[in-house]
Amino acid sequence: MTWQQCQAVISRRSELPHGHILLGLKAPPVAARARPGQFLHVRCGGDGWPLLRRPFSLAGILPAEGEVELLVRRVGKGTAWLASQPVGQVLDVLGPLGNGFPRPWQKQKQGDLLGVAGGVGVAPLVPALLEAARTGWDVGLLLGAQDAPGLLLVERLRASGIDVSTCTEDGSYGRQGLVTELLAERLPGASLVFACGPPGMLRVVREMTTAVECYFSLEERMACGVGACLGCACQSGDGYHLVCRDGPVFSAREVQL
Amino acid sequence: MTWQQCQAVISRRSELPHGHILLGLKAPPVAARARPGQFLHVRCGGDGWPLLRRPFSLAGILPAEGEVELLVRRVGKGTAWLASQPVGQVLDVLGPLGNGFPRPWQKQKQGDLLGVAGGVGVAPLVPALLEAARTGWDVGLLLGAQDAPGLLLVERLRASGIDVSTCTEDGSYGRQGLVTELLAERLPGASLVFACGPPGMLRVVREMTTAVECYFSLEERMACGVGACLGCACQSGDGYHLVCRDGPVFSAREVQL
Amino acid sequence: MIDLTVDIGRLRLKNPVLTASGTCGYGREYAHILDLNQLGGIMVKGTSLVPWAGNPAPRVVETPAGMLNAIGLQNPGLDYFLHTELPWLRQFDTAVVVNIAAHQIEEYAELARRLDNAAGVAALEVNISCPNVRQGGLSFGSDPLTAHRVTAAVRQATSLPVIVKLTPNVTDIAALARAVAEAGADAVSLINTLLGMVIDVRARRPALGNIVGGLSGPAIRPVAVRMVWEVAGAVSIPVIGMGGITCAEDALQFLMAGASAVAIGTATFANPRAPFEVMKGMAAFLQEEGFTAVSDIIGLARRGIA
Amino acid sequence: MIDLTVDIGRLRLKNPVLTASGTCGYGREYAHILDLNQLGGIMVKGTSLVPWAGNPAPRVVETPAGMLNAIGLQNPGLDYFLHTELPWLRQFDTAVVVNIAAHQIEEYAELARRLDNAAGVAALEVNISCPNVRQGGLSFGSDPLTAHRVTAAVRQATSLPVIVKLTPNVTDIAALARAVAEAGADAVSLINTLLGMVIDVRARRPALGNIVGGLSGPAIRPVAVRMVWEVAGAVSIPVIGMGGITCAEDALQFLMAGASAVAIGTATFANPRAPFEVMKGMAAFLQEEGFTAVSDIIGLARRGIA
Ligand SMILES: Cc1cc2nc3c(=O)[nH]c(=O)nc-3n(C[C@H](O)[C@H](O)[C@H](O)COP(=O)(O)OP(=O)(O)OC[C@H]3O[C@@H](n4cnc5c(N)ncnc54)[C@H](O)[C@@H]3O)c2cc1C
Ligand SMILES: Cc1cc2nc3c(=O)[nH]c(=O)nc-3n(C[C@H](O)[C@H](O)[C@H](O)COP(=O)(O)OP(=O)(O)OC[C@H]3O[C@@H](n4cnc5c(N)ncnc54)[C@H](O)[C@@H]3O)c2cc1C
Ligand SMILES: Cc1cc2nc3c(=O)[nH]c(=O)nc-3n(C[C@H](O)[C@H](O)[C@H](O)COP(=O)(O)O)c2cc1C
Ligand SMILES: Cc1cc2nc3c(=O)[nH]c(=O)nc-3n(C[C@H](O)[C@H](O)[C@H](O)COP(=O)(O)O)c2cc1C
Ligand code: FES
Ligand code: FES
Repeated sequence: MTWQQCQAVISRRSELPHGHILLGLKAPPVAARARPGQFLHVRCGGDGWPLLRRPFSLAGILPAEGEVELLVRRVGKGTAWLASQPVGQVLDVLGPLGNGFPRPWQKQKQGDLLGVAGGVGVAPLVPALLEAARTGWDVGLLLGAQDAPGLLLVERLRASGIDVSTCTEDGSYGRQGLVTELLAERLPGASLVFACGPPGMLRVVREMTTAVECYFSLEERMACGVGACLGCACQSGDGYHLVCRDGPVFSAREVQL
Repeated sequence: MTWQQCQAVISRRSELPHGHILLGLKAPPVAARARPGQFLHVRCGGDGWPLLRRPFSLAGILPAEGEVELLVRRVGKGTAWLASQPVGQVLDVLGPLGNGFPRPWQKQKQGDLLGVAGGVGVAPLVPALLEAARTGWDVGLLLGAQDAPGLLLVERLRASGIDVSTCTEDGSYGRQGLVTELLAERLPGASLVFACGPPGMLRVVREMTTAVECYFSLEERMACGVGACLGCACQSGDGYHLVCRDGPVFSAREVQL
Repeated sequence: MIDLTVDIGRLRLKNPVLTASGTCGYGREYAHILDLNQLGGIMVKGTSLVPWAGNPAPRVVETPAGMLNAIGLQNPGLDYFLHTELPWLRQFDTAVVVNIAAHQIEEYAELARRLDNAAGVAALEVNISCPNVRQGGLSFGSDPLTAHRVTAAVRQATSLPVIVKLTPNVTDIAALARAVAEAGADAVSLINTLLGMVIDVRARRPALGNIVGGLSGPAIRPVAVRMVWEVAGAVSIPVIGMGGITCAEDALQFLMAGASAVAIGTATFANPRAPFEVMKGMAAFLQEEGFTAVSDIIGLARRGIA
Repeated sequence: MIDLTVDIGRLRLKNPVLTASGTCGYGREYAHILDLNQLGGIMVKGTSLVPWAGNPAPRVVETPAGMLNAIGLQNPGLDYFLHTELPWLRQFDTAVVVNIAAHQIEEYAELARRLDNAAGVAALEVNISCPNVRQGGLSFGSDPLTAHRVTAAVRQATSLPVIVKLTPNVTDIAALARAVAEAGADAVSLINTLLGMVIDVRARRPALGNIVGGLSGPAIRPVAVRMVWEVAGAVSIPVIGMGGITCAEDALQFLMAGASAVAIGTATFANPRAPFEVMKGMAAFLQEEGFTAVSDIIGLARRGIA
């Protein structure tokens, strides 16, 4: 039921544009129980440096293979270390952590799920979109990025029958503009929206989705990742929620951004 | 004349017994001016961890090849990192540092140099012994270790015409006992003694060598390695000497152990 | 077999390793992976009379070999603790030390009174680093007189062992320790976090929502060991040492400096089994070095010095 | 071109980056690799009236993201400085700040008097973390009254700019800063090292010959930034910030917290060009972020807060 501390072996790695990297991790206990929207808390570096673990969303859940995937964006020392590890490297991970997305497709035969993501924010949506699509839901993804190479995992999602619309800020691929502009057009058909991206984007998504159920995957600085330190607070109507334990997925209406 | 900060590339590495490692470093500016007994101050690890550099004696000086060698004993995080670096790895080093051994062989045609070393303490002696032997001096080395595998670089030194006598504490090779017992026998022939090893050993060597010129290569915790921090003090008759700048080689009579 | 028991005044611990307050919640989060029965004790999250909401985000930021936290003592309040957390904790055979937090002396006393008869509470740890509202937010722990008053009030209100937790943000921590010892503390614990801050230079503002936070982790260990050394030389009551302990060797530094027990905080975030590993490693060290009881090494490094 | 000049009271620095006292000797060791002309200034090794021998070895030990030192202010004394080091330093176009150390107030005053007319001295930095022999070894800097007296004595003895260097081992560093500002200091510099210790558990004794030492390096940076923040909010004289700076971003934290200049200490040991790289990186940051002068970012993170 709960999380484990386990050793995950890097089974494959591929370099994606703009310093992103996709890691396959052999971690059967995690893969067996992970739900879309959950995350791993990964020890990056050796011998106590950096001090704290780093949280990464599960960008792929493959229970049959005993594998999960992480999509990592290099932004600092922890991610630089992680992204440079070779296949075969053993990682110390805690997981699966967090609540995960709601999965109405397990009960309802039909529905229209729309994902909205900016950049690496696509990571937590991937397993949710794939699962919903597999159960027969209509699934779309609106993906925005700075430029064409920043549109990650698009081919993979399209290959799984997901209707991906893209836009780039520089117009180098898809429409030029922000992903929220696409949302204005595509929202009417959707019964459920999942979004992940910068707070500015999420605020606009929230304003636009007052009439439809909408969930966000949030990020906050974490220490423990398991609800023990109370470090990852995010403000809600009534006090603070913990992103690591009560989230990272929250109803768009319950959190302040 | 003075030290440089330069990039040294690991050109070769060999594993020696008991976790020791011999590194060849391509570092022409260092190799060109290094003298036996000097050391390198090496940045171990990346991105500011560990914080301070680690000092290592030059165990080989090969100006023609533009190379120097380090003999490294794994004792903690810095040496563990250094010992695990692959060929091709670039190291940030300061050097050559320190005073080095006196070199009477540059003026005197003949002499009897006797090295006395315990374990990895052989490192700073190697280039001195080799240089003296090349100029025609009679050179001997008394080397002690815990056991047979701990007798490092013996073959190399013998191949260069150095008369190596060994002893081990467990009797597994050479005589059983301490290197200072060998010294009692060999001392009469020697005109000059160089020693490096644990303080206990050096104290005995000092007592035995009152009648002959004797120099020690000392170790002390270092921060800067260049005489700026005054961190590596060793007590002498008149106040403190700095191991990094006034040493690491000291006349046996001028320092307290 | 090494005898690992230590006595913190009247409180006997099965071994000298506890979890530090605020880093292990009320024990639930790690209980499935860290067997609390194996530990000397658990010092629970700082608990106040009524629930406290805590500080705005971000509440944590990493620093070199450390972290800053500005949780703001978020906690569900004493009633919740007594009705929900304490009964759950009673299942474990370990010392439950309740860390109490307040903004006024009477609140500390009231907490002590209400915890006095609570079954399953082994001791109180009084967090005097809290801001004193009557003194304009200055910490109770920064002035010996105020610290004495808080301790005396708690002492009067309970028959439980009273451990006073000292703040390191003072000129003379030994004076503080003497003051609380005089006021009747059974033991002191130290150190709480060092006040620090980080500025996010791209955002051009402090990285923490609360501006300043408490520094913990290996970075502060040398300060913590030094303060334990000073305090152990200044008072005769037992000292519980903490601050940056990650492994047995770190913990042994505190014991040899004069602490009778240690607590593990920040290290647990990186390694949830750290408290257990410290305890095991400590036993292995004692064995290796030929000791028969952990009490033999308390203050060992002071011999011939202080 | 970014305007990097800053004013520390009457002292104009060509840029806000100095080397911290005791970490760059008298400049000689690094001069061939670190062009002193490129720096705002050099704060030389603490100098006393007569030569001081310093402490027994070991004097340094590494700690997580930091180091402890217990050099004991070994230095060749004022005469040697005046006759040998200062003439050599005059060749550089940089501010030479002389850090002075003493065990009695009259010695501080005497040092100040004798340095007053020395050509090539830009300012004095008064290290008040030294133990006060008349007060049983308590540091001059741990009590506002004593700090005031030292500052006033130095102020009277010299017309040079007086920078008072504060110790972080106090409950209220802002009070100290106010005391020395009132006594006539032109600026304060902070932080000196945090008192710490390490125990060698195999040897069963303190790792330093002097038992305790001063903690420096990245580990202490959050404490240093917080104290600079507090002090800059408490006094109107300029602040020189230091403690764990390794790169431009670290230095910018201090400037945005309210410091007018920064000093680089421990980082130089690992990277002898660190002061130069900090200066260059700072200029690059300002350029990137559209500033024209470094003075524009002093205290920037305080806007709307304090
Ligand atoms: C629930 C959750 C899921 C996440 N999923 C992913 C993912 O799938 N892929 C991915 O690449 N990243 C993800 N992140 C962000 C990732 O954790 C951070 O990028 C990482 O911790 C940075 O570590 P670092 O050592 O490289 O950076 P640092 O050197 O620590 O910092 C570099 C920069 O990153 C920022 N940063 C540091 N930590 C965080 C954080 N926790 N959240 C946001 N920004 C941070 C810092 O402010 C700084 O500007 C997720 C974060 C959370 C909380
Ligand atoms: C002038 C000089 C020349 C040296 N030459 C060599 C050499 O040729 N080959 C070699 O293997 N080692 C040499 N050393 C010792 C080497 O510098 C240390 O072993 C190394 O710094 C340890 O780093 P670490 O991070 O692995 O150990 P740490 O994790 O820092 O410490 C591990 C253990 O090593 C001890 N230690 C740490 N630093 C030193 C030090 N400077 N001197 C002695 N003990 C220390 C610690 O007390 C601890 O017990 C030399 C030291 C000096 C001062
Ligand atoms: C996230 C966090 C929360 C903390 N909460 C409390 C608390 O509620 N009460 C308290 O007395 N100390 C609290 N502390 C301080 C720790 O108990 C401990 O004294 C300090 O962190 C030093 O130990 P460490 O370096 O091992 O973490 C907290 C520390 C952290 C990191
Ligand atoms: C080896 C060493 C020697 C020092 N000597 C002095 C000194 O003589 N006078 C002084 O005021 N500060 C001295 N300091 C303190 C530094 O100037 C500086 O305040 C402190 O180290 C914090 O900066 P850092 O973390 O960048 O090193 C010394 C620090 C170190 C590490
Ligand atoms: S990160 Fe510790 S409670 Fe969420
Ligand atoms: S190590 Fe700095 S003076 Fe020798």
